[in-house]
Amino acid sequence: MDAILLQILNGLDKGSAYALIALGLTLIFGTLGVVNFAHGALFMIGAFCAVTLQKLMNLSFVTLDETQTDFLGNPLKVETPYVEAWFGPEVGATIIDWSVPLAILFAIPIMLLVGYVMERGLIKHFYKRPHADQILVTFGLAIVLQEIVKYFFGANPIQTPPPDALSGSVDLGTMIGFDPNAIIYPIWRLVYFGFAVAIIGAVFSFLQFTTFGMVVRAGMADRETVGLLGINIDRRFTIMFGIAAAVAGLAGVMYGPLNPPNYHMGMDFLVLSFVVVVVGGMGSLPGAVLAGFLLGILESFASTTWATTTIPGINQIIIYLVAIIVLLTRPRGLMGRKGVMEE
Amino acid sequence: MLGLNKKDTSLLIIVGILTLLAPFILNPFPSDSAMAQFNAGYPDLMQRFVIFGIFAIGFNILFGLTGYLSFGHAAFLGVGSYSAVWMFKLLSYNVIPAIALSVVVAGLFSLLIGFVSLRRSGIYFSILTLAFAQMSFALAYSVLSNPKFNLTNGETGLQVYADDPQILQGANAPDLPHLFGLPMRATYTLDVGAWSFDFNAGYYLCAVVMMVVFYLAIRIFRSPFGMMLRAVKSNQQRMNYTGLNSKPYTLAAFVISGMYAGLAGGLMAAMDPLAGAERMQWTASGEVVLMTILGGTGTLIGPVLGAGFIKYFENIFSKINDNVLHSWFAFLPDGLEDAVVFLIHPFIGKGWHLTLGILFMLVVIYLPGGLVEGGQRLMKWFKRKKSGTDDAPSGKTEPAE
Amino acid sequence: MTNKSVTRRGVLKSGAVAGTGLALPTIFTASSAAAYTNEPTGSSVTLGFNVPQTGPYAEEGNDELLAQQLAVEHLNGEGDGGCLNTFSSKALQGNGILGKKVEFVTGDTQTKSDAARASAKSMIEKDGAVMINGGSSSGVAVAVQGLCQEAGVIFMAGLTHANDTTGKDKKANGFRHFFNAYMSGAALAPVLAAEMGNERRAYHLTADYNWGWTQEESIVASTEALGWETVNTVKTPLASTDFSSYIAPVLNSGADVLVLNHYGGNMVNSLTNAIQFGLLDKVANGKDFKIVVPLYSELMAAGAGENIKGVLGSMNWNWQLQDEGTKAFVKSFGEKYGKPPSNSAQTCYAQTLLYADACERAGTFNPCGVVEALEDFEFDGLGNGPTWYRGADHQCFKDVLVVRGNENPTNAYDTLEIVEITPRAQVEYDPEHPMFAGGELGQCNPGA
Amino acid sequence: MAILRVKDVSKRFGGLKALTDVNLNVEENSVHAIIGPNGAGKSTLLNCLVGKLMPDTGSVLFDNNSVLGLEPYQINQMGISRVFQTPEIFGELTVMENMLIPIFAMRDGAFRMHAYETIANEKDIVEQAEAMLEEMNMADKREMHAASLSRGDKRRLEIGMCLSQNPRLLLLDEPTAGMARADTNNTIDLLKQIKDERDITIAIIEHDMHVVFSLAERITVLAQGTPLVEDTPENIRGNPKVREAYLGEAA
Repeated sequence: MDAILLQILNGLDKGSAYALIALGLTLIFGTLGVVNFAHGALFMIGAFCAVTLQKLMNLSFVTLDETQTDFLGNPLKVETPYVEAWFGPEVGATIIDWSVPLAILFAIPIMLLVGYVMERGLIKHFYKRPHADQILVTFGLAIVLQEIVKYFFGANPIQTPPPDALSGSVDLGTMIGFDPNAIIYPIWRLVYFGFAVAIIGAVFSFLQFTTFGMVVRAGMADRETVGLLGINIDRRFTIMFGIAAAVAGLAGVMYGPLNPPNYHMGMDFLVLSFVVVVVGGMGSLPGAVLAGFLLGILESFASTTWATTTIPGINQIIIYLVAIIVLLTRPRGLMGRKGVMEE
Repeated sequence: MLGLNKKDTSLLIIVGILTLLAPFILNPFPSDSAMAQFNAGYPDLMQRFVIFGIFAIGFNILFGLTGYLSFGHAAFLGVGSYSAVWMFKLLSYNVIPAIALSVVVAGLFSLLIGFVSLRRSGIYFSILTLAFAQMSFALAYSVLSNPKFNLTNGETGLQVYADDPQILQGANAPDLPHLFGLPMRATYTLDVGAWSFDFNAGYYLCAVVMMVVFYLAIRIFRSPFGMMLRAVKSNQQRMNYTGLNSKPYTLAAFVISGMYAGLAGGLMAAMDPLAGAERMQWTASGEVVLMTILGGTGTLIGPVLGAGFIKYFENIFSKINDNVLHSWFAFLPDGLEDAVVFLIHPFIGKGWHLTLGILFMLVVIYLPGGLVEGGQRLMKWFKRKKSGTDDAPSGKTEPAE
Repeated sequence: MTNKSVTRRGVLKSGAVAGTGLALPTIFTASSAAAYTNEPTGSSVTLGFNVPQTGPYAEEGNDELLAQQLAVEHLNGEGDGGCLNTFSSKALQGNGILGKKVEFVTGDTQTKSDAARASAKSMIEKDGAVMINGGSSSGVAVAVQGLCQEAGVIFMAGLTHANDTTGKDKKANGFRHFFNAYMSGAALAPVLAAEMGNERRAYHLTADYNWGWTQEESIVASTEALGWETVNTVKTPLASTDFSSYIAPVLNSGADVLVLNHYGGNMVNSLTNAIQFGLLDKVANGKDFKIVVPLYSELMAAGAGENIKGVLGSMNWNWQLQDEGTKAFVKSFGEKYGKPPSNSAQTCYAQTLLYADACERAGTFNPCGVVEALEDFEFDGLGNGPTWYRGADHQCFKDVLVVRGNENPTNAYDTLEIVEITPRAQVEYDPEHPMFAGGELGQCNPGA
Repeated sequence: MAILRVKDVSKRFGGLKALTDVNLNVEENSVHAIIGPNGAGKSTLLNCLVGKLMPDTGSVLFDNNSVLGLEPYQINQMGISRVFQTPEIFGELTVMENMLIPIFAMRDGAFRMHAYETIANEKDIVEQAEAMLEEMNMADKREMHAASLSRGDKRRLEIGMCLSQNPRLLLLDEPTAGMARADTNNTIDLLKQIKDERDITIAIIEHDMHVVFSLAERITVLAQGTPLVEDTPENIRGNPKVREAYLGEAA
């Protein structure tokens, strides 16, 4: 029982990342009809917003400590972050400690800008082009973005730890009557899940309850008719692209403390997020979210010892196996609409 | 000639001559000059050009004609390689049975995957093929290489060991892949002054095979069958209401392109008897998609050009390091030399991915029809210069065939 | 028309000079027969450095490349000479190898067997390399080693830790300086016993591919010999980026030690996840919970950051060693690049010098001569104390380090502290040991 | 004698009754129109005839053989060709190729692996296609991409493609929908010509009364998924029930 609960938690957690990335991907598919292979790169850029902010916070000035030596026998260089010098060691350290949550504020404008520039500068010229061309150009862009990040930050993963207050784990089991140590779960993973739910909720209510959202939803259903009504749908779609980029970016910012960001993390998620979107059904936002959590949970259960001893290698292939089964039994994924991306 | 029209015949002949003379064409620089870095005429790379050309030609029969975008074609290439190496292990190092089996096995495998995947179309089809290929890769990398049942030898790659049966291996036969005694690695080097040119047996085997399958591809493109495949891409609804069943047509195209991929995999193993699981990964499938789009989807020669382009960057640009740069720009004053090297540095050596990414974007933005369109524009430009007339460039791009 | 098995580009360089006068007659005749692949006939000799330059291991590859470039400088008599001054063999003069200036070419393995073989082939076929050095994974090492054996050049392996490289996949033309999984187990076991006692219950997470399996096998064998019990061994897909679903059940399994048979990005993430779940703060079976990472590297330690504090593991070498060879190498590397070298960099550096030295002692670049010179070669002064290149399987035997994540690092480089230097005798094994059985070294292949 | 017999066909979509007990006979060599207001079930009925939809009950017999459960391509091979509301042609292919494909399908059936043959060598088929293009007055456009044809030409091409297979029954789904008056009249003339020159049965679903009364010999009026009345055009014109169903729309 406790093992099942644990894997459900894990699944929700993995699913959070899948759902957030897939949500943005579906927004772009649904509104713009563009296959965006650079979406994983947006997730990665988000994570590196946190890395950048952390580096900025840690910008230091150097003093030489003559009493100590470094590995070559020279006087040891002692680095003190400016933040600590300005605000005093304690406040400064707290600010540095909270750099990941602070990075959310930092990332939102940056991601909106990145999305805006990407859409206006590149993607908009590809609306009428075949999907194959879109794949090639966005894949090229993904490579370029990732190589730029690699040039500045290197290939090694970079730790972006959560604030001390939110690191470590809590014993959820004891709260609901299990033995101690039965269900231990990291706090930040719970935060991540809550954050994902909040973002997903925000996006859905935005689309549901604002005029802007209504127009966009109408545009997703039928682009031409909305165009006839004289509404400037193109401009709204640009904003939508920015929002999709911001969702991916925020997913990345918050993901850093779970697993340290590296320059190719976007590619690691790219294929998976396409599978999620398609399993959910093209053009369906609820489908993308549902499929994200579903695949996350199934992946977690497939990695239990029980599953891998029953079917060797199931943990390696579960996502793909589920994708095949879903697509063969439900032609348009879980909640897909007819005629979207079937050509 | 050979049942082709004039245009196709001349294309075939030109490709034939270029392939035959590749050792010269690809080594334009004297081997001790600084530019020798850009020479691509060494056996391994020439073989790769041709093998990936075959892979892309086959992929184009599916994608270019029917429009079905498979994201899992590398699986067939991988299966072909594994079959070939198993033939080396069990029978002998002769490449003929190995290549034959790799085509057959890849054909069967693609029949199976195609039969299931073609129940869906569009992106749903793409994801189904991707899923099958990723499953094959994951299983080949781990589960299928466990000590009790070692089909793939996992991460290391399947290779021939001294204790393998090789029941047909003659006592005097070469201990490496060969064609009735002629080792695939046999190379004859011709020195002409400062130039040197390699003529490699394996390359010429691949080249002959490519010419044959390129000819077959032209025949397919021009056949009623090829027309039906283009009809699938154009309008399946009309096709079905015209009394045609589009399923077997697409499945046939899928299997043919799977067999091309298997052939490429078999040849790859014949040139270098090791089959690694990464050959089946989605990045490898993505690579052939990129090759085809980059060269020109639906054109005959485009995929080959795209394959050459990507392999050239992978193998030549990745080897340029700062030392090489310094030797090129040694004629500049010291400070300037360093500045130039510093500017170029991010794009070469370990930065070759960056250059490739930028080129992908440039090509797709400025040449919507791929490299083939670039070639056509160049031809037009030359023609215009020659004739002096200034006919307006046509907005539409005709597929070069 | 004559056939030979590999091109001999080395011939060309002199052939080009001689050829100008008699260009016509040489058309369509084979170049003069050479004794072995890529025999250098000009005034220089080319070495091939094949390291990952793209992909997750790019940093490690870069470090290896820096060390190899440093070795070339030292061989050519530039810089401060580094370990040439401490090396027990005095054959190298700092005038290149056998009087020929050392040049090098580089390639990108991409940490894929196929790509690694392609770039090694290009260095052999196009650039005339007589030796290939480097790499950061066992799959690549075995693949390239096989290629070098067939092509008739020497392969000096970089970072490769699987038993198979000098076990069932060993080749006469290939040499491994790096230690292996068995040695990790043998070195770690006594330290584990001393620190954690003989009654521990271990839970293994293992990367699901060849290297992971051999390491798991080695560590299970050596810990069970201590009296430990193995609770479970779980295989994790190589492509995993998140290990929470594998870590979560550990606490409830009755285990009190977690062994992470992971490398690189896998290890950074699985260790980060394990710390998140608070494993190190827990008490299980009345003992403090512990984590062991049998194979450490500096770059992994940097990637894992704070999380490695107190975590035990093993290494081939560390810059904090105090022998003369280490000090000389760290000094020249540090002065040139401003950071201490990693253990894979040290291996690549040592391998380059060892190859050069073997050529000098053999008086030839002929792979068979080099193999003979390297087999059962005893030396000192390159780090890790007295070292033996065993002839039977081409594996180096030297001291192995047991290290621990430093609780109080003073800078970015001393994140690991040396706990124990396990003497060579303790990690030696019989060449016919079951974990290494199968496969044959075969005959050295000079290619021609 | 009736070539197409529809007996007691019903079709529901969830709670919606699209067709209820439809009975309909189309006589051989006649022109039979099916009319009705929007939502009367015309398209559903058509889709049941060509294999796109499966009725819940009832039977559809073509030349005394059931077509139910067959795929569209199988029904086509029995001799039924369909013209769509918006012309369905092979846009990326040339006009000539568009014409070749149905003729190949006639000869070779649903699938043939003619991958090593050359189109130019199939002289019979090429001649047939050329003749059909002549008949459709499109010979001068043979090398054009079909997508670049005018709306009227696309319709002609589609009808020509259907006729090239010598179908026994030609189904037309609002063939003039969205057309300008001139194009509509051209299409009516073309269909009249076909009717006069060939042994062919034409069933036409139409909204435009002008077209219906210019062509049809018999008319079935469909309302709320069930046939209201079937009669000659003259009688339909005066039928008060029909007027009621159309609410004056028809006049």
